[in-house]
Amino acid sequence: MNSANYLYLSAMLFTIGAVGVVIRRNAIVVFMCIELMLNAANLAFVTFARINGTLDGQVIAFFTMVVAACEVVVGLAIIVTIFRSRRSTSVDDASLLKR
Amino acid sequence: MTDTPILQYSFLAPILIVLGGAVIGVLVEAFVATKRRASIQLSIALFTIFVSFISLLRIRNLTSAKAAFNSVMIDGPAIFMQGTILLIAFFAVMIIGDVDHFTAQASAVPGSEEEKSAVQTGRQQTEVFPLTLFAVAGMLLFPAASDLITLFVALEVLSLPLYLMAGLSRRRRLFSQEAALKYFLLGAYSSAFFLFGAAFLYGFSYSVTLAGIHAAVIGGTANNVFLLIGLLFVSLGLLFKVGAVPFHAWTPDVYQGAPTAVTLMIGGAPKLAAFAMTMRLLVDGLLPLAIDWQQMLVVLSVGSLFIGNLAAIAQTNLKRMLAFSTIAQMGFMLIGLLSGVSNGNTLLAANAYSSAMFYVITYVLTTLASFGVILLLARAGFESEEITDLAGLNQRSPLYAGVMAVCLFSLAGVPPLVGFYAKLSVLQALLAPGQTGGLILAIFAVMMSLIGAFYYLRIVKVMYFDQPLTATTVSAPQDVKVVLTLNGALILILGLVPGGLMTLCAQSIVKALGT
Amino acid sequence: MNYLTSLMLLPLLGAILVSTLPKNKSNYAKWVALLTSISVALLGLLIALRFEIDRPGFQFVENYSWIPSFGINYSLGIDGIALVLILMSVILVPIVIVAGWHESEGGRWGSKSFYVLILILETMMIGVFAATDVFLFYVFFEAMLIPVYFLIGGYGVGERAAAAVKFLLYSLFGGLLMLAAIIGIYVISGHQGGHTFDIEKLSQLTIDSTTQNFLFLGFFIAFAIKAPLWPLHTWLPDAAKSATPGTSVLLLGVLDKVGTFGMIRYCIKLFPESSKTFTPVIIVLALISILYGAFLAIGQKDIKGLIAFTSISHFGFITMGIFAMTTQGHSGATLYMVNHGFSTAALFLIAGWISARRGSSTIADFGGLQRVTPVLAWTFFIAGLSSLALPGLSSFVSEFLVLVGTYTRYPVAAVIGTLGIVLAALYILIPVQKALHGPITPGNENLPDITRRERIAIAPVIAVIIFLGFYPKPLLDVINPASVATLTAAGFSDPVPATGGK
Amino acid sequence: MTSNNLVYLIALPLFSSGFLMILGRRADKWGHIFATLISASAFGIGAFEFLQMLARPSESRALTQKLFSWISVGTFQVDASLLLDQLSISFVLLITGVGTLIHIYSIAYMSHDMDRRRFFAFLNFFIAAMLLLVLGDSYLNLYVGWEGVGLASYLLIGFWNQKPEYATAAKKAFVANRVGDVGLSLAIMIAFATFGTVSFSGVEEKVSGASTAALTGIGLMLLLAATGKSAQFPLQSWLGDAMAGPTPVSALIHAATMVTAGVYLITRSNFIFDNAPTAQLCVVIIGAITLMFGALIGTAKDDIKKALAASTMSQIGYMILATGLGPVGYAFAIMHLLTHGFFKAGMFLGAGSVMHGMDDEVNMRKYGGLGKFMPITAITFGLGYLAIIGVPPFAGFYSKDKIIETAFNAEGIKGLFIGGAALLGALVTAFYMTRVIILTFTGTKRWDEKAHPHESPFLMWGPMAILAIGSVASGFLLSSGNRFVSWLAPVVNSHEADHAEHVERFQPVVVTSMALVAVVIGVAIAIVKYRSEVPRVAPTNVRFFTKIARRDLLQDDFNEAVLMRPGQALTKFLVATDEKAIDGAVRTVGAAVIGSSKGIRKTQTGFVRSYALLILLGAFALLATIWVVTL
Repeated sequence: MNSANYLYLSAMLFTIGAVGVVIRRNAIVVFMCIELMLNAANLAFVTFARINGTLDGQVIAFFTMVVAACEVVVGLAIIVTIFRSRRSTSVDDASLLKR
Repeated sequence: MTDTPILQYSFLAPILIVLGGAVIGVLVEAFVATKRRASIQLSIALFTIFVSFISLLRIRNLTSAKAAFNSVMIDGPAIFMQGTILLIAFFAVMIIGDVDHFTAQASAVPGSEEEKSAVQTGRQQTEVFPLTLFAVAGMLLFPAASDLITLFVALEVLSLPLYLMAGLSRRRRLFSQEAALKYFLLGAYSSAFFLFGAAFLYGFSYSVTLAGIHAAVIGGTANNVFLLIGLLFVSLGLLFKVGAVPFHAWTPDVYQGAPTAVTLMIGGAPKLAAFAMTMRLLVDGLLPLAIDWQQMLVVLSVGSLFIGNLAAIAQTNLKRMLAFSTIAQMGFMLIGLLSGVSNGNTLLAANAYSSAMFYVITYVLTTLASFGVILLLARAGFESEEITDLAGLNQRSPLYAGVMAVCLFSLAGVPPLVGFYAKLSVLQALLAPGQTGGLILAIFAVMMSLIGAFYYLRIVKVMYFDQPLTATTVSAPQDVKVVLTLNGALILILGLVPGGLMTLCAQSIVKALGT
Repeated sequence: MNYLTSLMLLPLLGAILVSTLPKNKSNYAKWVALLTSISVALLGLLIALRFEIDRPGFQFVENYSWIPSFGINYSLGIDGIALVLILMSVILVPIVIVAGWHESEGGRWGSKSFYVLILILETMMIGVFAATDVFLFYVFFEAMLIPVYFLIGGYGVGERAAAAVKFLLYSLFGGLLMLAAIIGIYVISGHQGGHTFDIEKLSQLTIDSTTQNFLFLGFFIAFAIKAPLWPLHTWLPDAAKSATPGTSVLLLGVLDKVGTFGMIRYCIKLFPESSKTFTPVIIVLALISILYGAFLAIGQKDIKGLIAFTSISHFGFITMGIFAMTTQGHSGATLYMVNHGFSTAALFLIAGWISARRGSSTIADFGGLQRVTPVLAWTFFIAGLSSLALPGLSSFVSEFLVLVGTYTRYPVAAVIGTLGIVLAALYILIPVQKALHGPITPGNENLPDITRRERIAIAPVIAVIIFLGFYPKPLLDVINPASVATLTAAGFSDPVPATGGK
Repeated sequence: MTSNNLVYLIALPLFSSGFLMILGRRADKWGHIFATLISASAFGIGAFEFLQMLARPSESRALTQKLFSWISVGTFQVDASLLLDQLSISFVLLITGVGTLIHIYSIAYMSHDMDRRRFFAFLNFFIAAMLLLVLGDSYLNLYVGWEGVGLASYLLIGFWNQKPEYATAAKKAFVANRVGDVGLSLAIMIAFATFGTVSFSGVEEKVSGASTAALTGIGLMLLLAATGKSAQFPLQSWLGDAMAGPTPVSALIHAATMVTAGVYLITRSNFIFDNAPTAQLCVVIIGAITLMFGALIGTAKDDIKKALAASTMSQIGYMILATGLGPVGYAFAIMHLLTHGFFKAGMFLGAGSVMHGMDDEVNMRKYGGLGKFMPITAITFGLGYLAIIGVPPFAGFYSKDKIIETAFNAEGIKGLFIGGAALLGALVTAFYMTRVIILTFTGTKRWDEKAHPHESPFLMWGPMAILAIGSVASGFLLSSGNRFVSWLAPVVNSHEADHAEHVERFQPVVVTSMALVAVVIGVAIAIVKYRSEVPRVAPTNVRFFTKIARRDLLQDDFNEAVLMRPGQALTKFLVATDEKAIDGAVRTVGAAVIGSSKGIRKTQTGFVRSYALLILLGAFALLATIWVVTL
């Protein structure tokens, strides 16, 4: 299978994620979309590593996963706090700061 | 295969020490009684930073050393930036040292009994110090990173603690949490872009190191689309931290919502780190693409100057106003960066990069002092953030009004304050190649800084010419007072004799450019 | 001995001393400030005595490297033009302090800050005239805005804060344009044998005409705002109305002179070609300033606003004299700067005293003062006569030199400019009639006449006005060589009389 | 020749003036005496110099004194130096002589004024300035005195400036004078541009090398200056109002000396005018217009001082006319100036004496039959009257007759016109002066019961008597044997002109007869007209001409409509412009910036998703930008 297709998939995933962040209101879903983007990047790394036959890209994928996990910890902490205060996870509700 | 990894710990020592200090801080948070935590944490943080600085001094003469398998590059700019970051961090920690600014228990629901009792019983959590140290470690790594993966990790280590800290405000917790959410979501979003861009840079060059990418770009036969996407998305991740338009939208909201102490952290050292890394990436990694990214930076700086200055004028919230002002100032800094592209004339390039570096350092110094003053005003029991809160500050506290005025005049670019030399050096770097485009951009920048002067001076007017709303004097612990005075004096002294700092900047850049 | 540096340091030391004085003893601050400024004035006179008239170039030169990475030097030096302006400044400061002995008490802050600001301002005023490094000049040029800003906003009356901000923004606007131009010429110097900000070296550069025009405009607009030239003048009346009389004296008397001084020292010296190119436009603007300022002065209801607009008219004359590019025009303009400094000082101080007594600066609130406060009225009248350039008083010589100098090159402009002479009579005599003559306006019957302190302050000014009217030679002798040098360096020579005069 | 004494002429009164001003009330008791002594000693110096001058041969009579280098810039070199020649000494004697008399007169006249000291300080200042005017050796020095006397005039007209209309009159005089001064300063500028010097001798030396255009320019500008100072058409309007000043001032400044400065200026500049025929023609025309203008106004004035002022205007018109007639005219002009100085000052003092006795009443309709009560005043005034209307052998006859004669003998048709005008002027003069005499001193009394007319004290009538003697004798003394003409000849270069052929259109005797006939007719008309009872209130049902003559031939209405109102409108407009347009433009820029700021703020919606969208769009936009650049 042509490895370029993985790249296309990666680009699609990234786009879905990027657009998802913009159109979805639920903070958790928004966050998931970001994770999707990270994973799209991971896929791209792995694909390139595969094409080139080096391991660098694959190593990076592991790093990314770790970092993403950290991000989840921080992210969920923030989202949960917000939820506890507001009883809502809609990112649109959190719009006191503006202008 | 069985080579023992040679990490060269001495080169990494400054970073590792800070990380170690952070871990100790976490342990203290876990095991030491609440009453004594605050002072212990503060001491640990300050001590750590101090020791880290000492260890940095020991390696200050390195010109181009690599550590940890080439993933960390210890060279002139890196050491210089690390040193500056540590100094700034030291100041910042001293200024924010009072834990009253932070929520007693971040996990408690705002306004709940739980929170009240936490405040009453003094069960104050002090996680802000270890978080700060983690962020500082990230910042230290940032300018030294020399491959994409280190870069990404540094970016996250720098960012994640700040996301959390943004939500730690004791007062106005809803705002604070919202700021944290926005900061986090947008930060993560931009990180994702960064990572995706990094993937494409890797795809283009099949190398993760900046040097490898550089070589591949010079080779120039590979896929340009990958390169462009990579360049753009990676820059996006960094420029998000810088706060350049159109990646600026988080800045005002986060600056306003976060506790002022954290705003001080966010607005200070991370800008240095982000600048350093942007420069490293663009110059070390992607110099051959200069024409492209120069174009990009022109657009960004024009946008930043325009949006930042104009939006700042109508603000009534001081922190928001300073946020927009930051955007504008970063626009100026980008001008310095983009001026470095001058057909391989190393002298001009060094001049430009050092001007940008000088700009960002002086800017951070000024921000530190101005947020420090705002922070002090918050002590009277409420969060100070409206411009009117500064009314008649001169009558309440001439010293802090003076420090603030010095900062504002400096930001406005009035000589003989350091901000003026920053603008001067950036503008001369811009005009040095003698191109018409540079001239137009310079005039635009100059006009925009006039608008800037308008809102900075409005605050001076409020401080000096308006009647105070409260008669309470501003009191501050002695150390904070000393630090702020020192900081204000530094802005003035650097204004009278800016030569030394300029030379330092220039030397570190020249070393890096290897000429 | 570093005379100029000492001259600058002295007020600065005074300022530091004042700031360390105890807060509640405002009298100490006054006396320290006064003694400081008097010693500065004496040192200034000493410098004047040691000035060698016939020596070309700058004297009392000092040169130290300041910011080596930019080739910026701390270099000072004075020629005749700078000397007379510095002298005027250092003489005016003690007068302002004596005259405004109680001025500092009506401010937002204590007296101490007032005198600290005044003394800092004095340092900068000296620096701005003494700098021979363009960059150093610029630093002083901009930095002096800050004390003035606080002096207006902190100790003024009425819409003082707004006026202070307006003043500062206008000045910064010009200053930033000038900064761009300074950087421009610096960059050019880099292409032609080394980065420098030294005025002499910069004047040797060869710059193509388009660039030169841009750079010239950068400088000129800044100076035209300072000077102020129509239509960039609207900050001045507001500032003058709001500032204390003493501040106004320093503002109009000294600070604004930096604009016209800059035109001579920087615009013409650095960009002779462009000066030539823009001369017609500038002469027209100057003429408009002369007439416009005069008409507006006639139309003013506020005495301070009136003086401000007369100054706009006078600055029109000065600018015209400068850009006539003749020896008479230049020397006349320089002398005019000094004379205007003194006559405006007298007008402002006396107007300030009268306003303070009456509690209003509206002209209509006065009337018949010659009966009530004869000495104040007469001194005001004499100052007014100087302002309308009555022969025998100082301004006449300079105004006439400007007109003669202009006529020999631009007759039409000079003819139109003379209309200003008639309007001057109106703008002085109308307020004189309204305020000093006629029946005593109710409420003014018991105003006290001049006090001893006020006499001490105003006497030297009046003396200078009269003395320079009869014997301007000492100043002209100092100014002339500098004027000739400027013009020669810029490649101008005086028109020859039609009948081939000697 | 040089002298060291000239400066004292100016310095003495100048310092005295400053001294009296600075001492203030402390000098109230003796200030007037001091000032009078100073003035007298100045006259003494003048007389001494005059005698010395008489002793020297005519070509070396001029004296100079260089005081110091005044202005020295490049080629513009002006020394503060003085020149005393035959022309200046005539003026010096007139100024200090008449001046001293008027000082003496004022001691009594102003005795009830609390500010008498100040008045004398001003008088001394005037003397100093006027002497500087006539002694200055360059146009610029003259200019100093020129404006100095203007200032003195301003101060003295407005001496009682607590009355608003007096203050206004003073201001008006100064401003009108300033318009003239513009002429003088422009003349100096042209002179410098043309000759490279502004001293009289320097200009005279180089005058032959100059273009006619330049000379005409200088001449016209000097004429403008003269019209301002000497109240000539079209700048004449201030003189009538200037009568607001105390009467001695009117006598000294606005009759005898200052207003004649224009005649001096033109005479002094004879070398310019002789080479600029066009300018000379203008001088003649202005003189002719003014002499008629003033005379006509004089016929309608009921205010005794204003009638005399109109007469002054008219008489100076004669002098100006004479100066425009070339070398022959200058001497006659100056001669008339001197005789006029005597008789007009005398009459003004007489008028002052009348007012003094009539509680400051100036309306002649409220006089009548005063001759009985004030015999000395009536006699001295009468002698002056005879002099002014030109009855032989009184002074005015000699001087005016010469002017009329010279006017008739001017070349071409011009001569007939100006000669006719001068003749007609003489007729009208005779008419209005007779009217003044009849209304004031003869006929029945028309004054209020309150008034107690009485003769003035000796200090007042003494000077009047001396001036009356001058009015009687000066004309004969000056003109006998062509004495004054030859005295002035070295100054006005009339030697060669004397030999130049010029057409004698009328024999002197013919002209004299015509003039005398005109005078008789004028006197007769006046007697016929005012023989009967004179109404106390001026009738209003008079002819149109009388109406406008009472309004000074509409001069003020004209100025108001053409200059003042448009000027005020312009001022108002400019003030509004400054506020609305210029400052408004600045404020608009500010408002626009703030407005756009508000717009930009709206983009900061507060929704995190829109921020993310911004990042996304920004990324694509940048991508597009780079793409375009790369391709």
